[in-house]
Amino acid sequence: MAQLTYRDAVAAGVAQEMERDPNVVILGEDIAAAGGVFKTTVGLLERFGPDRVWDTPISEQAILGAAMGAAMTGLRPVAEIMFSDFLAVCWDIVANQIAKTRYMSDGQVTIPLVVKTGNGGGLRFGAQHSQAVENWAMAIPGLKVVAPSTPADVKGMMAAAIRDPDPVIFFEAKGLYPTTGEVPDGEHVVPLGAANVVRDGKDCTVLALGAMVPRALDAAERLAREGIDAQIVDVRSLVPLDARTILSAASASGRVFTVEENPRLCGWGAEIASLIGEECFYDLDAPVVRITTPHVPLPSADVLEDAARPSVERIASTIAREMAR
Amino acid sequence: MAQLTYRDAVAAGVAQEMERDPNVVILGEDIAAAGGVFKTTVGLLERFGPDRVWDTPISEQAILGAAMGAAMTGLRPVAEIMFSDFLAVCWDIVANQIAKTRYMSDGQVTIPLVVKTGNGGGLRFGAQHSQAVENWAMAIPGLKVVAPSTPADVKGMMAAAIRDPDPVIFFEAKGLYPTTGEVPDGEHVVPLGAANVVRDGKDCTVLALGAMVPRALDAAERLAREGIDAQIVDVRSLVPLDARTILSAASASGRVFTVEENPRLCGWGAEIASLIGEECFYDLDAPVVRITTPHVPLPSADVLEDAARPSVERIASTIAREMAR
Amino acid sequence: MSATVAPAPPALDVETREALYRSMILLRVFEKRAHDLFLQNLVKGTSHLGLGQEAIAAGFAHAMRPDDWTFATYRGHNHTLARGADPGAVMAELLGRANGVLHGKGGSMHVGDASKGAMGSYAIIGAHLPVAAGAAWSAKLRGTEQVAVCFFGDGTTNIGAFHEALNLASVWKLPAVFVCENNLYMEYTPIASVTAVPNPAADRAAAYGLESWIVDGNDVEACYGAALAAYERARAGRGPALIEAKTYRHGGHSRADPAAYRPKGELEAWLARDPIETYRARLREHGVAQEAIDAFDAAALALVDRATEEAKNGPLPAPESVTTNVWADGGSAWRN
Amino acid sequence: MSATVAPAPPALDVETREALYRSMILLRVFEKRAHDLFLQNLVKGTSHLGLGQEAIAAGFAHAMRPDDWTFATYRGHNHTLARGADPGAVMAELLGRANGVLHGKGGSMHVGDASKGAMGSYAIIGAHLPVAAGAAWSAKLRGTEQVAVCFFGDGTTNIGAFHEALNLASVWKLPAVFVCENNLYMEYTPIASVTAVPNPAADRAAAYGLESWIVDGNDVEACYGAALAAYERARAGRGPALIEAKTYRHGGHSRADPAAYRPKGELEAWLARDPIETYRARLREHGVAQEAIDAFDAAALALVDRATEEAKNGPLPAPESVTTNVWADGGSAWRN
Ligand SMILES: Cc1ncc(C[n+]2csc(CCOP(=O)(O)OP(=O)(O)O)c2C)c(N)n1
Ligand SMILES: Cc1ncc(C[n+]2csc(CCOP(=O)(O)OP(=O)(O)O)c2C)c(N)n1
Ligand SMILES: [Mg+2]
Ligand SMILES: [Mg+2]
Repeated sequence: MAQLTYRDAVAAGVAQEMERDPNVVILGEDIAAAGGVFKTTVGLLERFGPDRVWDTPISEQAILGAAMGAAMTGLRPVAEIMFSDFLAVCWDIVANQIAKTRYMSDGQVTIPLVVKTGNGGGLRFGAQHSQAVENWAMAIPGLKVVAPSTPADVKGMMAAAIRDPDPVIFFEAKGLYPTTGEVPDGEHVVPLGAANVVRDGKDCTVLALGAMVPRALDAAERLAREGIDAQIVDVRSLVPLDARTILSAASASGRVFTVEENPRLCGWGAEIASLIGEECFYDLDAPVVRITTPHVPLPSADVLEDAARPSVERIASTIAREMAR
Repeated sequence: MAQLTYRDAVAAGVAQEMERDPNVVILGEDIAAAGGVFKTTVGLLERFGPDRVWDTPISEQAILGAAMGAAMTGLRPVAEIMFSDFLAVCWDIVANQIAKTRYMSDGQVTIPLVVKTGNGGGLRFGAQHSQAVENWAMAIPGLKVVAPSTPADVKGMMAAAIRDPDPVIFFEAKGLYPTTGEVPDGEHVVPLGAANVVRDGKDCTVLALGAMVPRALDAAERLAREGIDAQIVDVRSLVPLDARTILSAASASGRVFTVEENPRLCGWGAEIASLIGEECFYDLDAPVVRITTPHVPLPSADVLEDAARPSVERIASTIAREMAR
Repeated sequence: MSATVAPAPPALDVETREALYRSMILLRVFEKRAHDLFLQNLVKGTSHLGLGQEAIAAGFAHAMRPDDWTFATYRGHNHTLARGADPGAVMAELLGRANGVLHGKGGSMHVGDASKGAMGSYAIIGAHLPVAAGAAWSAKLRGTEQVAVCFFGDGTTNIGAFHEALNLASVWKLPAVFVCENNLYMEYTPIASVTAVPNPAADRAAAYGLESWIVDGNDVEACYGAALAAYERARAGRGPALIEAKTYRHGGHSRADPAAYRPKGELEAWLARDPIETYRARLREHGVAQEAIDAFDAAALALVDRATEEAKNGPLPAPESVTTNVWADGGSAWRN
Repeated sequence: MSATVAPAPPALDVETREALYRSMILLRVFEKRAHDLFLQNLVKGTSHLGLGQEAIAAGFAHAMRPDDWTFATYRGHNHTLARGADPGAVMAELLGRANGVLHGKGGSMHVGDASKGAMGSYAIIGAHLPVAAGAAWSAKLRGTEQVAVCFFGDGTTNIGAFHEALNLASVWKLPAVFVCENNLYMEYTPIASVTAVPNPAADRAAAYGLESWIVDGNDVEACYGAALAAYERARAGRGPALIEAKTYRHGGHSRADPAAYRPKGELEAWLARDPIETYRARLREHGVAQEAIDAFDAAALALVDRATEEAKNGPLPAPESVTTNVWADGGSAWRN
């Protein structure tokens, strides 16, 4: 097993698939010669050449339109949208074209592509470069949506996303790029649609995604010292959703918390909390509590950004308080 | 009281405010000379002249950018985005610029504008001209979001939206444009942020929005014949949300249903169901059940579109089945 | 800004001329029939007819290779049929039937037949230009010498996606041909009133390092010639073309539109330049017998009559199909 | 495509020349200091410096009326300061302090001071061009003869919002001046490699019915002259201008960027054309004493020193302020 950064795991996942399938190509702003603004595509140009690794103009609609047209005609493009905030400038291509064209044509065409994008806060980039928008994509029928939290999952789920015959929005947790972890040697693929119980615990179930997973794990350590044994579930895949794992965990513990980086309203946690409410109603001992960023744009100053996003401290204290009720 | 169509009530609300405040202007595609593709701006050009009623190119980013820049500098623009599906082509201006600029500047600027848009299905327009996307807007901090269901509310809430100092996304239910209703004579303003209990009932609470309100009312009549007395709440305003009315209704009946036109995942109902689950947990007698369009793009054929959107029949039978449990 | 005229067609043999005519007359009869069926309330939803614009669809399609790609707009019946899609299946789609070319999932605004290279109709302005660029990009990468041809209107030249697609296609030298059908109106608004240049597409070509080509969109041979020249350049790796075809729609923007905004006499003037009437005359000049022309007309009518019957007799889609074909596995499951 | 040179400045009096220099040197000293403070890890997040591009900010701002509007990008320190924003408040914003011009809410990429006409910095490429058009539209409707001036980079000319804003501004004859600061790179990518025309802005002007103006962005008087001419036309109701200013950034794209992608010698060549060094020489030619210049430099240094102290000593924002000023009522309540 090799130690890789989250950042390098992205390139490793893409490289593994480009090696395996000549139809895999990648395009985006500054991704070729420069290896990406977040250095998640380093080495791809050197290794696979300019016919498969393309620098683009600042034209997100053209980037994703090009990926869609190529996917409809035999390629398997990986398109980078540098910051997930920028999905807004090409949202029509994502939500109205890529997501719907297979259905509108009743299956005449398929659109196997991956949109990889740096998501979430923590870098003091302010309101237009820090959003966690997994819920934007989850709300759109026709999109698969994943958000890995470890280098191993990054590599393995990127591979699975590229092999998937449908469009996948691949959220990379910006704040986790420098983090490291073990990544299995050789070909590594982690199927989409599987949640991962990353910490066992009998007292309550904590559902977390992306950058919130390590925070939830840290919070669990604190809670353990207070005698609260929290189970942590890395949701990983929002669409397809591993409802089986999530619902059985919720039923077993009877106490559920979500930890969401998105602003309060209509987050992925609202969907899952409603689902749990519908299907585990009689097994719940208390309300499902959502721990989220307040419903505000993200501020830039470090003290403010830290106050806005769910912190280990807020996660732990919220859970402790609720469990004490 | 005059009888107005939903369609005419839009123009009536805009006209009332243009009469009152010279800073109110309106812009959009085909809205001036043609009176709008949905005829919701008929007569405004003739009455207020070309300096206040502007036809635009097919440039949604420019339309909303122009509205924003004008709002920042003293005007109160009303911008039409013909179909709410097209919000996707200008989503950056909506979600990243209009919604966030006041916060990012910590109040240096305010952005008093209204984005009016035809929303929802029923006209057999297919997947790119039929979406109900109130949840897209509800998920964005910094936006107020309303969706009236009657001509009276259309006129009154349009007036309130134009007077509101913050950006308001005003969803007009396309399918309701030809419907008629009583509209109070003289100046008429309906404050934002107030839900409306449109039918009293003790057995269960049904939360509906926009085009789903009349369907929920029809379903309630059917249910009444089966001995089920359903309370119908027209949510009307998603942001600000009248949580007080909604939560007290939920607590009182103990049985709650949402009727949502949006696809299943991350709808406005998911947020409200989670909120009810969190704050009325101990008052609920059964799970909150969401009645939505399945998580698919909307098909075009009449029989398919009718099968996809919540129908009176599906609303009534779902509620009856659940209440029988 | 001076716009140059697109290359003239080579001398055409009579078979080609007849083929161009047969294509146009089929589109004309089909669209008229579609209009009749609206009036009978058999066509559901909206529909945008290409009556008057047939020369562009016929000319540009006839110059294509079978494996070339067409990307059309909501005004896409002509372009889909011109690639050889089954008229019965297209008509059935307008009627929302299970035997529709999209089985009722897409409707009038999204018709297409990928098996014929008609890659679909796109109903949000501008979106399909980058998508067509993407298809051209894959042709270039795979070395297939296929061309992606994208049709759109004058009003579409003012939206951002147009700009991004043209620049990308030019920088990457993609085999993409962008055809602007300038019919003078964006919906109900005269294009000149919302556009900074007189020729919405041609006057922008230089902004993308492209030659500006204008072609008479009511002259099917001129369209065919411009297409041949553009496709040849594209296949040879010499990059994209942007072609502005001047034309006019005989009807309203959509079924809802009586087109009252037109200045008096405008329609009449353009009807006098009807692409089909004028081409009939030209065919006769070139020695095609009136009987032959009448036979083509009769054949088109017969085809559309049969298409109409197929559509009317088509079964309604099964409600269960609402939840099929979201995913490549044929289903729509979002959870286990 | 041939681009014309922007109108030359009128003969300038020495006060104007000194004012232009004082503005430039303040920006230069401020940005250098900001850079030092990064290295000391006092500046949070990222930051995009305008070192080398001061002549554009200074020249265009100095020609404005106090009630004109500036719309800037994430590379907006220069433009905000050039309108007279308090350097201490801007520096404090970079350090994330409560006395920051945005009280820490916005940070480096969003600095602005609406009270000075600096309407904010926008960090998503292209978005602020339509917004500037909107401000110009309101000036036109209210008859105030204000001008909206929008600054952006070469790479921004390839995004859709640029196209939509330029067309709208031209069709509506808005008093908007669009200034493209062509510094040869979009982040790390040479602009020529992703743009279909050699002059990304000037070669597109004709597509919007505009004259194409190119100005030496390292010559503050040339920028000032182009600004005067453009603003005058705009105030007179003669519509927008699109001006391409050729320049170069001395540093990397952002703090994260060592700018290793530059060809050898490129930076040196541009340093030899440094707008401030060259203008010092010109001032002396025009009879400004070295002592006077030194005094201006010293004054700028003193101002920035004080700004630095104010910033360093500024209090941290109160965590509660996270939930203020979403709405005009000062709060962020989404429910009752
Ligand atoms: C982004 C977007 N904005 C607006 C519309 C509504 N709309 C449909 S067709 C049309 C006019 C298009 O005009 P043009 O490009 O000239 O094509 P034509 O209809 O004349 O063929 C408009 C505004 C749309 N479909 N998409
Ligand atoms: C829509 C969008 N895409 C990409 C980015 C990332 N980005 C920030 S600055 C930049 C380069 C901009 O280049 P240019 O317009 O030349 O301005 P410069 O930075 O050179 O001043 C890019 C790609 C962004 N902020 N917004
Ligand atoms: Mg047109
Ligand atoms: Mg640049």
